[in-house]
Amino acid sequence: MPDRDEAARLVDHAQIEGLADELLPALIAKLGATGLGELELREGDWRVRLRRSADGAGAAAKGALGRSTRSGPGHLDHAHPAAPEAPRDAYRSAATSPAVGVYHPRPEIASGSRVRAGDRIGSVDVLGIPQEVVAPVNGIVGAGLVENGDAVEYGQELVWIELISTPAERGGRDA
Amino acid sequence: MPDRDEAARLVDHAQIEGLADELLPALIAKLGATGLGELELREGDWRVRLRRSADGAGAAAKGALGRSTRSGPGHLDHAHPAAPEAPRDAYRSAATSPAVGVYHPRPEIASGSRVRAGDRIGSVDVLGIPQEVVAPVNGIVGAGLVENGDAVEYGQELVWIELISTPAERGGRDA
Amino acid sequence: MFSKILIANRGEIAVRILRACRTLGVEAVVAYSEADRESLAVQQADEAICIGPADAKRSYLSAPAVISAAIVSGCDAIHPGYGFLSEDEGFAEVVRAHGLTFIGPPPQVLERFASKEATRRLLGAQGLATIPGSNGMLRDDLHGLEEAERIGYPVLIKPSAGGGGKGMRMVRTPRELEAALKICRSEARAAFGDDSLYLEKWLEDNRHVEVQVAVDRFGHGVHLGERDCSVQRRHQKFLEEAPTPALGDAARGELADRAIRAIVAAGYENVGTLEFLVDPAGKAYFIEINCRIQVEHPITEMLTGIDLVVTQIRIAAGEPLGFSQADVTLRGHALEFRINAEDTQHDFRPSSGVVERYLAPGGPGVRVDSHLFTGYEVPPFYDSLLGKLIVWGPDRPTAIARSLVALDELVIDGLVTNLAIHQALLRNETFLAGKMTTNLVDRVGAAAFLAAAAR
Amino acid sequence: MFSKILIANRGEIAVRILRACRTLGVEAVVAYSEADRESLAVQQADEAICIGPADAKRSYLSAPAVISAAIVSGCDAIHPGYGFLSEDEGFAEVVRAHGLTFIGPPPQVLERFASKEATRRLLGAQGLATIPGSNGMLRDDLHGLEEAERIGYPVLIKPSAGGGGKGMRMVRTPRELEAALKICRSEARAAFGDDSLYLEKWLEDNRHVEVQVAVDRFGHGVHLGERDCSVQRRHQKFLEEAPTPALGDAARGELADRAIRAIVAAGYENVGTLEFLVDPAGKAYFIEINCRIQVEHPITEMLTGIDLVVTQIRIAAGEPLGFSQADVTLRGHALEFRINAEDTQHDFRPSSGVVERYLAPGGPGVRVDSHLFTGYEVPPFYDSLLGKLIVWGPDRPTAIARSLVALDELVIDGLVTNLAIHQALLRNETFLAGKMTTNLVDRVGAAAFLAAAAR
Repeated sequence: MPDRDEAARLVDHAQIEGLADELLPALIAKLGATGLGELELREGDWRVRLRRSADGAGAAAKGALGRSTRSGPGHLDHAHPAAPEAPRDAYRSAATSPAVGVYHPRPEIASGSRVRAGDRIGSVDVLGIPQEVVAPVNGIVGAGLVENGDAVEYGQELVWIELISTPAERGGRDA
Repeated sequence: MPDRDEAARLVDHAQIEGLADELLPALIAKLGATGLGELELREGDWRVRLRRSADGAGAAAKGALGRSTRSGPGHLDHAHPAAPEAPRDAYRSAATSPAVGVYHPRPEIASGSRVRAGDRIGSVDVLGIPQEVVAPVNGIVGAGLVENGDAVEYGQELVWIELISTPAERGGRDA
Repeated sequence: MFSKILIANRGEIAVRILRACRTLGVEAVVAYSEADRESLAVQQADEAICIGPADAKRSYLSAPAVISAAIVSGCDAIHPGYGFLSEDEGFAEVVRAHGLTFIGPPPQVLERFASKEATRRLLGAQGLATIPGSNGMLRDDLHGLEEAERIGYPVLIKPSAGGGGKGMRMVRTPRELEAALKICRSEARAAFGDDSLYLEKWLEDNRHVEVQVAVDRFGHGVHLGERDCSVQRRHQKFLEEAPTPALGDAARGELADRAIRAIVAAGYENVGTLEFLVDPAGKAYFIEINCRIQVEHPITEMLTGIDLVVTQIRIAAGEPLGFSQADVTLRGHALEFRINAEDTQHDFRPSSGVVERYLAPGGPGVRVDSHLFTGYEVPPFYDSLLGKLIVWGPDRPTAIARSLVALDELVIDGLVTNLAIHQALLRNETFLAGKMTTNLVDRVGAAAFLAAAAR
Repeated sequence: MFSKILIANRGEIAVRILRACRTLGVEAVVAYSEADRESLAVQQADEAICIGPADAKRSYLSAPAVISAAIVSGCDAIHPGYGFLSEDEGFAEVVRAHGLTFIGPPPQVLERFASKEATRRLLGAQGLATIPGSNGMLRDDLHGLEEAERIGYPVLIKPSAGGGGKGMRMVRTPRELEAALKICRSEARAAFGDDSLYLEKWLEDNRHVEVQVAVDRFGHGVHLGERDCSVQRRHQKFLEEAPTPALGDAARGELADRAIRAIVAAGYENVGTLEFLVDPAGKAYFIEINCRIQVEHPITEMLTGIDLVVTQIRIAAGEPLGFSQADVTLRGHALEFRINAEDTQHDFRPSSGVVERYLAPGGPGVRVDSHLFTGYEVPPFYDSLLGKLIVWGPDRPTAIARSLVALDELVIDGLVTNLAIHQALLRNETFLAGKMTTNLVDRVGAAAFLAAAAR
């Protein structure tokens, strides 16, 4: 986008913020209540289209055709790993399983430990061969989502890593 | 959209709020009642488009599953009667067939004849029994859509009746 | 063979007849009401013609509209499907008067079998045991009371015309009879335009078994085995199967043999179904004949491999049957589930609406005859049948096991359906033991039946 | 019987195996890659487990991932479907080493039949005529040239491992042979990790006929008739039928009898398919065996009424077959159309995308095995099979007539499919006369073939 000045960009941002913060939630709620599939708003150059996620192929099909999981006792019984398009949590990120197998956290990595992206925080045993579970981001080890010895599938979220941010950063974000 | 001031934003918000709270419910009801797939409305800079989530549904289904009519020679070969939701022509209205059979216009009713709503302008023979074709509105007989002796189906448009309006009305409409 | 056939029906049977025409290489025109403009049959048809408004009396039940449509579209035959004009001998006669062929028995044959009571006497004379009943139509209430006394209570009041449970009622006392006669008369008049009633002995714990026959113009006839339609709710069939678990192989064969001999001797022509009640001792009493294709014909097709609609069209076109009784072999077991837009939670109230998502099951032995598609809007004007799931297996347990899987796979979102009653049946011990009688569901009521299965 | 089966495959065959498990009342777990998260099998499954990313080498082809998934989900058996790990004797061995059952032949049987060249010798010794070919694997190009000279041109280069046309090429001269050997070697290495090649005499105008067998652990075996898979494009089958129009009833029976006798004598176990080339004189030469369920198994199910996947699972569980050759009766004629996401206008380039609308055909004799549904997004990572339309009729002309109707009814919007090639075939005179050979399409090229049918 050529020669747009800073002022114009700021205006755009303000408009988007306005849409996003104040209007959209109300409209989204409305959309949810009505059974309508889509809403579109335009403001000048901007266009916002709300489309019910159940409307699109994947999600809708899932809802429509999906059946509740009936797992027998002692079997895998957890939500499927989050779909890639799921919104990311702004303050934390999950370490996921590199394989289908049995999860073992590293004993020395406890809740509250500080880790850097790429640090090994546990393993998933695949036929006796451990596959590394690594921290996806720098942060502090948070709540575990599975227990030591649990069966896990590929891509399953295993443990939260809380993002580290300075108070200033955090204040800025919240402002 | 450069330099929009706070006042403008407030106006927008008021407009959207108006849309959301007052207009949407009514429109949604309308959408439900009509069988239409989509509605769009504008207020100020804002445009809201409502699309029925079952949209894939009715309208698209026709397109998707329909196949071109392959009628043999000498057989009925015309468009299916207009669907109820088809937009109405503002200046004319068609007399439609009351039955499936063979169409005969009244010889004394020619193009240019003035007719009143309810006037018999022809008949459709059903097993030799004539069923009256009547003018749907006051007007002037216009172009015929089928010929004398043609096979017609129920609801088929047979002949246009041009609406009569005073020059003033017409001027007003065209202005 | 015909050059072009008008299909004067709607829903799944219009789709089914269209398939038969296309398999035969015969052109077909689908006649439809305004409410069925977006229907699957209309979309699939090479040619379709609107014959009237949604109101069936002015479209699918209007003989002039249907015949006029056939004439102006250049058809030489009319297939009436089931219901609507399919068993109307007056209609068949007018069709012939216009130089067209009615696909079904010729008018004089339809007329001969038009009265249920006369048919019972006719086939009784040909050696079929008939259920004890009134001597002719009831002249009045007094005649009804006298005849009921003679036959012995309980008795079943039945209308001479029509089918589908309308105008039928079982009564156990003279007092109930008097009250019911009035209701049945007005129901029959409303439904069939004919309020003649007669009485039949009511058998407790009976089974409903019917024999499928096909007889050509040359008097050559075969049976295609029998079907068990005992699973009913208020005299409405909703799950059929074949062979019947009620009879052994020898008894089944004997029943079918007697049926085809009698019906050929009585001069029947085209496909038809002889209905019997079977008592707990296995004795079969003839009750009535259906002179048309039945909703449940696919289970016979699954067992025999014979296309009954094609057979029906061929016979009506004057072709010989082309196969003999020895060529008819029955293989395995089949069930048909009528999928209705009915709310099982609310007294099976019919529902309508838009099919938001439709996915038919597949795999070995599974056949689906339906007019549904994703986005189809079910109109509220006609019966509630959405389609039929037909499941075949080499034996009854396998057919039932596959049925459970197929019912589970079937997706019809956006509509309330009667799937729950089918799933309840397939878990009912009496049904699983093959011991269902026509009162299986009504004895406890459908709601209690559903609740029992859910436990 | 197993208590829980891991389905280590995707697409229509995962759905098919799931149906078999549910019919048997056995729990099943669908193993899926990230790309198949929204697939029909995953949605229908009571339990599903993600085994890896879209890349098949790290999911469906990863023995550790599949076996680990079976263990952690409590399965005691693995069904590999077709393709992927289904004929990998190393995988079967590791499965057994982990105390699980591989649903297919036991590892030692798979190993015995792993080399095509060795299998040809083994079954040749059991009385099956085999096609003249090289004496063992080709040591080098010179050996290949010598052997080709001995056999006589034209010859077919074939890889020892794998299937599906990869690494196969027909050559007519020594010069062509030298050039093709290099290409086939690299294709075979890339596809199967094994570049061993051998030669077979190439029969012009041959037919591809295969015999379906089932042998239990107790050496009790039956054949289930044969299938004709002559309709191919570049060695890829895309339309199969049974019975084969290439042979008379007596010759068909004799071929199947010889096949089952030889394979039982050779110690085979579980379901399998013996492939033959049939020359214009009707002589059948054994070429190879497929030790798994085939894509085209449903046409045999239509004819016999026997569920081959259920049979496969039962045999793997150690159950006796439970029926004898006399219980296997073949009825009618069936065709299978492989519906692929391929652009027939652009050299059958694979396509992917979202299925905007899907509607399967129905009616008598029509079966659809597919994993499609409206809204499904076909991932670009795997083969292009969208499903199979299987059509049965009492005879070949009826089956073909019904097929035309069913192909016309099938709606798959949003994707480019190969429907056109099927419709072209059903209008091709050579095919209609039942005289198709494996070079029917390639002789003129698919584009010219399509254009000819369109005229």
